[in-house]
Amino acid sequence: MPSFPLLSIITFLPLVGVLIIMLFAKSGDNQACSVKLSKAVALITSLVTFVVSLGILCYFNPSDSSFQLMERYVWIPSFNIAYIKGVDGISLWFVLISTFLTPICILSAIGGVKKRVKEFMIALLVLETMMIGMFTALDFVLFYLFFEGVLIPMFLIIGIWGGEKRTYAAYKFFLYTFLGSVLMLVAIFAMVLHVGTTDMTAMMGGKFPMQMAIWLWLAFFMSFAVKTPMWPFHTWLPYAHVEAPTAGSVILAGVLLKMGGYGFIRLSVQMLPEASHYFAPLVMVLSLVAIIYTSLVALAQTDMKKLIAYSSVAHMGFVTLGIFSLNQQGLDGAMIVMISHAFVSGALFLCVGVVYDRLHTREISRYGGMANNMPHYAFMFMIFMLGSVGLPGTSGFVGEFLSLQGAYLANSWYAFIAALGVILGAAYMLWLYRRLFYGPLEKADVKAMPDLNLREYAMFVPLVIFVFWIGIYPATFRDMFAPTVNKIIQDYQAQIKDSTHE
Amino acid sequence: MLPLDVLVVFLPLFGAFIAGMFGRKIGDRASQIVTCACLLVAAGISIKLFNDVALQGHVIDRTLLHWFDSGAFTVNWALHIDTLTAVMLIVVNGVSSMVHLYSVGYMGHDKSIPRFMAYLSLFTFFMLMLVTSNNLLQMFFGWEGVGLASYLLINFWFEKDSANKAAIKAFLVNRVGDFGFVLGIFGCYLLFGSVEFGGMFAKAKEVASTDFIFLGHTLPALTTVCLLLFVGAMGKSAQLGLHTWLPDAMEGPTPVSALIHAATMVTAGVFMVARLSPIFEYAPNALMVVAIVGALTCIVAASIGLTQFDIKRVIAYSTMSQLGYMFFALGVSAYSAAIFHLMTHAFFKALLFLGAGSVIHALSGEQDMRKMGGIWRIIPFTYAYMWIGSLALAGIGIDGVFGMAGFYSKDLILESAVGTHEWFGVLAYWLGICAAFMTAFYSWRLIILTFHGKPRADHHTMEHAHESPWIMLGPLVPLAIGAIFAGWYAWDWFGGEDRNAFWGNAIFELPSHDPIEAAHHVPEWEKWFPLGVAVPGILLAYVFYWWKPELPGKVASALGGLYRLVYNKYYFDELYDFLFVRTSLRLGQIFWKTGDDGIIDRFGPDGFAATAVRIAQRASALETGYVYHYAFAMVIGVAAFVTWFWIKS
Amino acid sequence: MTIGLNHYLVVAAILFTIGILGIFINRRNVIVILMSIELMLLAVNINFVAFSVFQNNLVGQIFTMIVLTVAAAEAAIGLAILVVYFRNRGNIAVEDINQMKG
Amino acid sequence: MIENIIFYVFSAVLLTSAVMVVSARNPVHAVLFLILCFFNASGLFILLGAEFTAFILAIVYVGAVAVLFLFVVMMLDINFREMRQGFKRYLPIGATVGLILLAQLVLIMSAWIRDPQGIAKSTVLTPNNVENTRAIGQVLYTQFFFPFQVSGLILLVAMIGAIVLTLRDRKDAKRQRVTQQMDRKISDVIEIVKVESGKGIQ
Amino acid sequence: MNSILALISNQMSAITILPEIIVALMGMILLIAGAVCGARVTRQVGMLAILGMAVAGFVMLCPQRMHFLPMGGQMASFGFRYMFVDDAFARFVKAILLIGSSLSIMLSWYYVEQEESLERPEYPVLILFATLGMMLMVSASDLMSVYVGLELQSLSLYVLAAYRRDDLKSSEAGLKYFVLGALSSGLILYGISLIYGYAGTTNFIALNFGVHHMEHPPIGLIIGVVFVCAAMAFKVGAVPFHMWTPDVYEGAPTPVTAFFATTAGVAALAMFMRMLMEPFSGLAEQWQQIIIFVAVASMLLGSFAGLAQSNIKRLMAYSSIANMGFILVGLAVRSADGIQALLIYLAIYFINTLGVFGVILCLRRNGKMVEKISDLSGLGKTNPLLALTMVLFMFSLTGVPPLAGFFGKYFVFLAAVKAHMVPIAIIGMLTSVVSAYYYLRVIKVMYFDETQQPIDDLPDYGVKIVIGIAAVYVLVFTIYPTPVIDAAAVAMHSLLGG
Repeated sequence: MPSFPLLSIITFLPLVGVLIIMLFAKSGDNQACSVKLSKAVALITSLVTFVVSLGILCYFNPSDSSFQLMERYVWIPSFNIAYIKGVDGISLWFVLISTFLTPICILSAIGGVKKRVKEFMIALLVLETMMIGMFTALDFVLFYLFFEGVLIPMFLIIGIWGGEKRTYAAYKFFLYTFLGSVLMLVAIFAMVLHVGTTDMTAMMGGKFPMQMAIWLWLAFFMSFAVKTPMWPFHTWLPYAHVEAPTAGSVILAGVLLKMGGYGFIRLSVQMLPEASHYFAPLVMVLSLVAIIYTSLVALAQTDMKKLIAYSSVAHMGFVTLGIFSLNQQGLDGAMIVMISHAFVSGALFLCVGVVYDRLHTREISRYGGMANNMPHYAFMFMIFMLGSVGLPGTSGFVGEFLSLQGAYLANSWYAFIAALGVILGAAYMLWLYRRLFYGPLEKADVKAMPDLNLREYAMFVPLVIFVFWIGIYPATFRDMFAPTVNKIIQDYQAQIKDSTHE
Repeated sequence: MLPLDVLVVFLPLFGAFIAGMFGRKIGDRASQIVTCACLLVAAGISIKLFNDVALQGHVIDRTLLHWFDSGAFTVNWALHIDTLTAVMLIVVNGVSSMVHLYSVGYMGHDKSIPRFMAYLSLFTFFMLMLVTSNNLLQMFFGWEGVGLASYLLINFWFEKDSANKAAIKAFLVNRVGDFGFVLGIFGCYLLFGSVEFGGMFAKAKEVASTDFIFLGHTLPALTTVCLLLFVGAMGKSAQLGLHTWLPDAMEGPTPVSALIHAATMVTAGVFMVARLSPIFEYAPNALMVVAIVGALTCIVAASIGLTQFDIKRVIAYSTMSQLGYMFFALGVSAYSAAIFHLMTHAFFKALLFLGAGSVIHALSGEQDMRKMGGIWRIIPFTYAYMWIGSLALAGIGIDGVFGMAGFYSKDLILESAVGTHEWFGVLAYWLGICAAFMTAFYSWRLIILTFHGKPRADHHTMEHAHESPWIMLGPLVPLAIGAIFAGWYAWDWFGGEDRNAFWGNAIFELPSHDPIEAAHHVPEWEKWFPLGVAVPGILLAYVFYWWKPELPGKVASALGGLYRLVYNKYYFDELYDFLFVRTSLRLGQIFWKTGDDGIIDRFGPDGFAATAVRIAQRASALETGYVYHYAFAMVIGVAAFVTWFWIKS
Repeated sequence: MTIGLNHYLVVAAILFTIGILGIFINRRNVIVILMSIELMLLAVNINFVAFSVFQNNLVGQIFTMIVLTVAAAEAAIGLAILVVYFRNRGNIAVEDINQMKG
Repeated sequence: MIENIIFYVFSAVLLTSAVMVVSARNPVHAVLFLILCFFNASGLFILLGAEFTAFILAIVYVGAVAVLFLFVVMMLDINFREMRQGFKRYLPIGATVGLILLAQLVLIMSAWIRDPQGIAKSTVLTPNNVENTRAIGQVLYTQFFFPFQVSGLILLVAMIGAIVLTLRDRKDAKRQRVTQQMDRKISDVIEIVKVESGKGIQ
Repeated sequence: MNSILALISNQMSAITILPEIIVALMGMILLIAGAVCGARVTRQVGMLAILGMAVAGFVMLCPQRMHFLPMGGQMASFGFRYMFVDDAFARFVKAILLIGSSLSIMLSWYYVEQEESLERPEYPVLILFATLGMMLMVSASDLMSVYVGLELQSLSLYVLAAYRRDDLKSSEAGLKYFVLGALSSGLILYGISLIYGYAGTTNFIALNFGVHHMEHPPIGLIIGVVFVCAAMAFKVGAVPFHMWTPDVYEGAPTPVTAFFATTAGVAALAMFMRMLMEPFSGLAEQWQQIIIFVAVASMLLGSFAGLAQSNIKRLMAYSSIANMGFILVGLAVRSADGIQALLIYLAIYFINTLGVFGVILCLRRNGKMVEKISDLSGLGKTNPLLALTMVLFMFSLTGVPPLAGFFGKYFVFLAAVKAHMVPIAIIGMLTSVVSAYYYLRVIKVMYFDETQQPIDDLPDYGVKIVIGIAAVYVLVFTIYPTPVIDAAAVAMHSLLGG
């Protein structure tokens, strides 16, 4: 245990950057200078945050399945609300993903965002704080605070720096997720009142009577199903992704969607095991529908961001499939899919951003034959595409395999149908790749596009490394969360056994 | 120094990495040298390993790296080399190194040589991972990896639309197979608690008669699992139903066809079933299915081969047909025979493909046999190679004296099949005999159309027709030698008395099954029969294409619908296109426009939003601005409350 | 039958209702509305005084006086606003007072 | 018995004139009916024995408020419009609601019974043998000092309000400003200009 | 004479009401001062008014005064024969009122100076008297004090609404507010008369005692309470008595609207609470039904009707209706938690709203106020800091954490769920999603839409100070909410007689 509040430091470090930018990057007299300064400050802040966040790995004891690096301060004593932070094997990775992806997003934004750069950097850094805060919060109010707080910067990011239909997208994103989470808030009330504290660790382990748990579960489901997103609550995602600027899409796909999965694990499975057991078939069916349905829809897309967005829905289908298999393999798989998806789909959005910055269109048919003039880019894209397709050896495979296996152990139908989605997944990604990169290079403006520059390399290389790392030696990641997952499953099974005995 | 078994697997990867990553820096020539050198060394090591493992009996097991685990599920990156693997190593590395060399010449004028070499080496690496795996998952890694490499190589000339299509098709059809494979792996884990071969095989007998629930039905577990895995094999080995990608894959450069789509990758399915023989043996029904599918593939592919005009496609269908042989051999538990044929086939089919490549090279890329002819004098070496390959393919030889490579293996398969006395074995035998006849026919059809008669190519092409350089012809020599002598040389190991010692524990047959033994005891006429149909086949080809060239057209028109059916490959492509491709696309459109936009959004978020706005306007219209309305509202409110309490009291 | 408290209350209730009706049925001018309000207050005063007397309790009468005072003040303010409005609008027809709505 | 008759007469006139207030076409008539209302209510108060309140009502209301109304009605010069169609359209529903309310109130009021247990403890009982005015005087400045004072403030606010809203110092009105007159200097008013002949004042 | 002396010697009364006396005296002094010095000194008069309120607030909370009160102010201390009460609840609400009024005056300076007809020193004086009325309402312990306090406040507000007398909209607003306000005071008076008649008293303590001892509360008493509730619902602007709100908000001069939105509702609500929780706690079952209906209807109507607005002041009116709905939920649960939550909500809401009106007051183009929502367009670019604060206020009103507004909703709905009123909590949550739409629209207009002509520079510091205070409060509340929450707890206990 470190003697200093590591998690809080990580959480609020980005805000320091925000302060610096606000104080020193005065707009007005010297526009270019302030833009440059804010870019630099944002990048440095996020990098420092990332480096500091690696400290978690140093202090984290992987064999311990409980929460670690706990911090607890008085916040609102009269309502038993405290400032509690801590990480376990599960949240640990989400924190690291957040801190890892933010510098990459800032790198992408440095080239991609042209207007109101200063504000963009501020929004991104605030977003980072919210994300980290959410994953480390162990008090319900604190959790909800950050969970919802994410909406503010994200709404602005989509709305201010987005594309043509940005308003619609931003509204849809905000209102939809807001709707989901207010219902969750009601459930939180009920739980807090039942237990008498907002300490999340006190809620775990099936403390709620079945009748109540079912309603609570449904409320949580509304929130996380929207956030994840699950079919049929997914329609905000394509718009949000398409309209958001590249960095926004990356964060959205990389981290924000994971909030849903994280929520499912932390709140649904850990706190309401019996209800999760009861509703698992529902989630499984919806996940399957999501996998097949959105894969087919992805096939029909003509906008590349939309295609990748739909693919995200399908991949998140594997996450929910894994989680609600409610066994070790499924949950492990879901975790790895989430980690992998953060890198892969983040990277794919970055890839889209690369050409969008050059040609300012996302129409797939406007491109073609780029393998000729942008071989490096094609190579990068290929790797991420393979990751997305789930080729063994890339990150996508391990997670998908495990969650499919988990699903299979739950019911072979689940795995059977979900595996069909894997075929479709390959179909739409390969077809996308073909339309973008293969065929003759005919369009003059496409021909004129330069290959990746150094900044873009700097974004992609770390992601490539992770794609293979997870694919070839996932143990690095899995060993950290395995004890926690194990404990969750054991607790779950104990609960189910208890309740069936009664 | 790394151990040999590690080297043999990772040298190609190293070559691929160097050529792929630094190809532009180090140049074409260096890329060629690096990859070829790596492969040649690997091929050398393969021979050494073959000696150690297969002949000396030192099975190698090496765990490289922990891969992943989850609960009881554990897999490692590992190398497992036994006789089966050693044979495959020889085949893969041998053919691959020759193809590498050949490519130096064949692809000499291409603009992205390093990429090509890198892909070839990468493919080899994946193939080696596949064959050296000690568990299903690593095998799956290699399995999909070779699929990827195949995709990349088919698509090598990515500006060609047809190549793009063929590549995607190959990948997707393989994915369909892999779908079965993955489900099979899950089933294995459920059944055996492990996906490592050692663990699985140990429990195979135990679980032979258990049932489990799959897709809501209670099914015999082992059979189900085996069939699922076999679906994977079908995809990779282009068995009937999942074969449509293979002919299209000929869009790739010819060395690719030789290496991937003839010698190595497509035989992965055969290898897999052989590798899993200890569990297939306990699932006789699964074996039966394997045999039937194999036999059908065999005859169907051969029949299509009769009618095609693209030189590479003919050979491709021939490959498919030969794979059918291998599978029905597996189906009757003649694993040894299947692998034997796999090996000999690798030699002569690679030879045929590379020879065809040489022809294409000579004719400036022409592939249509109707535009060839009359060039045997110009490219005599190629002509000779093609003869050798065809003889081997047709299985020409005299029992007990000498035969081409195919003679030994094919006869062994046919005899094993008929020797089982199972009905499907006999069926396979007869179908195989028919296919053998067709094989002979289309092989010589190919030779005659390509090399003989009047030149049908245009003047310009003929002027430039030339024999291939030595860098292309040279690598064919070992293949030709293999095509001639491999069967004769290896007979003892695969079909003769040494076979049990040779195989060790690499393959497993139930004591009650010994089809190879049975093969030795089939009636004499059944042994001669294959040759007896091959020779008439050859003769018929001469009749049709040498002496009476007008005959094929007449026969075709006489057969009418049947001909068109065969010529159009039994309309598999059209059927699949209709059933799956278009349906998916249409469903995608429907789900998108009708589902997402029309239903979910319309009645979901957008509908709510619109309703909210409508309510808002209504609510806002209540605010009329007239003070008496406001007062009235208040009074109504009061009156309502008063009434409420008045009624309640 | 002697006149009891109930009688006064009923009278007050009727008067009150007339006042209320006067507010929202009236369509002509605002002054009548102000007068209707005075009627309502008068009804209230009758209530207070009646209760006060019948209960021997002075609070009601005091309240009445305060109501009277306040009602006078209210009338003054109301008429002042009315005058201001009239200056801006030119008439005080109730139906014309709808510059703002929605 | 006479009391009864007086009550009914006062009540009847009161209610009738109240109806007239609401329905009179001419606002001047309405004000006059209002005054009649006040008088009758005053009569009812006297009947009840609350003389002081009755007088206050007459003096304050009739003397001040009603006259103020009359004044404003005259001042604003309101044109008498015909009733609009809306009136008839809304009358039924308005009357219905009013009648429902009325019916309930009347039913409730006519059944007034004191709940013996609900008798308040700290009420200001009317002292015996003391006339109404004196009784009020005794408590108004002691017991009810607070509302009395606040009523004063209310009147103050009403005064401020009325002045703020209606008092205008008109810009165009000419007023005598004594200080300005006193401070006036010749130089402010008269300028002596030398005019060359033939050019005029420029 | 005797009796007056007796009263003056009654220190208790004087001490309990000392803050109000200060405000009243300040009002009168400033009235005279203003009349003497003329229109130019409006700002100075305003400053003095703020000073006066600050002194009053200081006096109200200062320990020396408390020292004279029984139990050091821990308990309720009465004055004027139980007509006036000074307790922690009253002090909490009065603190809000004094701050709100002071900030409203600050907001008005520049506006008043720009509009010729407004620059009169009576403006701050009227605000002072209105504040005084509100303070009296809050401290009322007798229906008579309730009435006089209410009228003092209402009359001042009528005048303030019509204060811009050359403007048709303003005078129309005043007229509408007056007519309906008078109707509502008629209703409340009728209700009071019934209560007086059926319970025999107007004093809260006596009423409380009496009502609790009735076996079956007479229907007349209940109807009386109904009338009172209706009138109070009018004062707080709750459905179906809300109709005046949008028109008056739109028509009244903007600083007056700000004053309306922040203090008038607070005072009325506090009085409402005291009435319901103290004298009529025995009728809780009855009034709870009314409050539930009113709260739900307000939440629904306020959230939906706001969607159709294009005038930002009207929008804020509907916002206030919706917020009143949320607040009344706290009352509807009639539990200690509900009251505390309600007070917390109030303490957050009023500053939040003040901030919004501060921003609205900055919207001036070519010297003229603009108040269409579309007039905000491009504010994010032309005036980033102002837009940023508006974003904070809007998200806070939406109830998005980590801004203060979230906590208001959190505690109120927590109390609702605790009282097993889950459906109401869910309705509230859903309506807050609906209302989020119009708050977001403001943000959208400022940031997503293209820039129109930029707004004028605002040379005034008063508005800026208010916006600054509000923004900091909205942000910092989350980090250190304890003072407000604890104060609300104390106030709640004192109200519930704890």
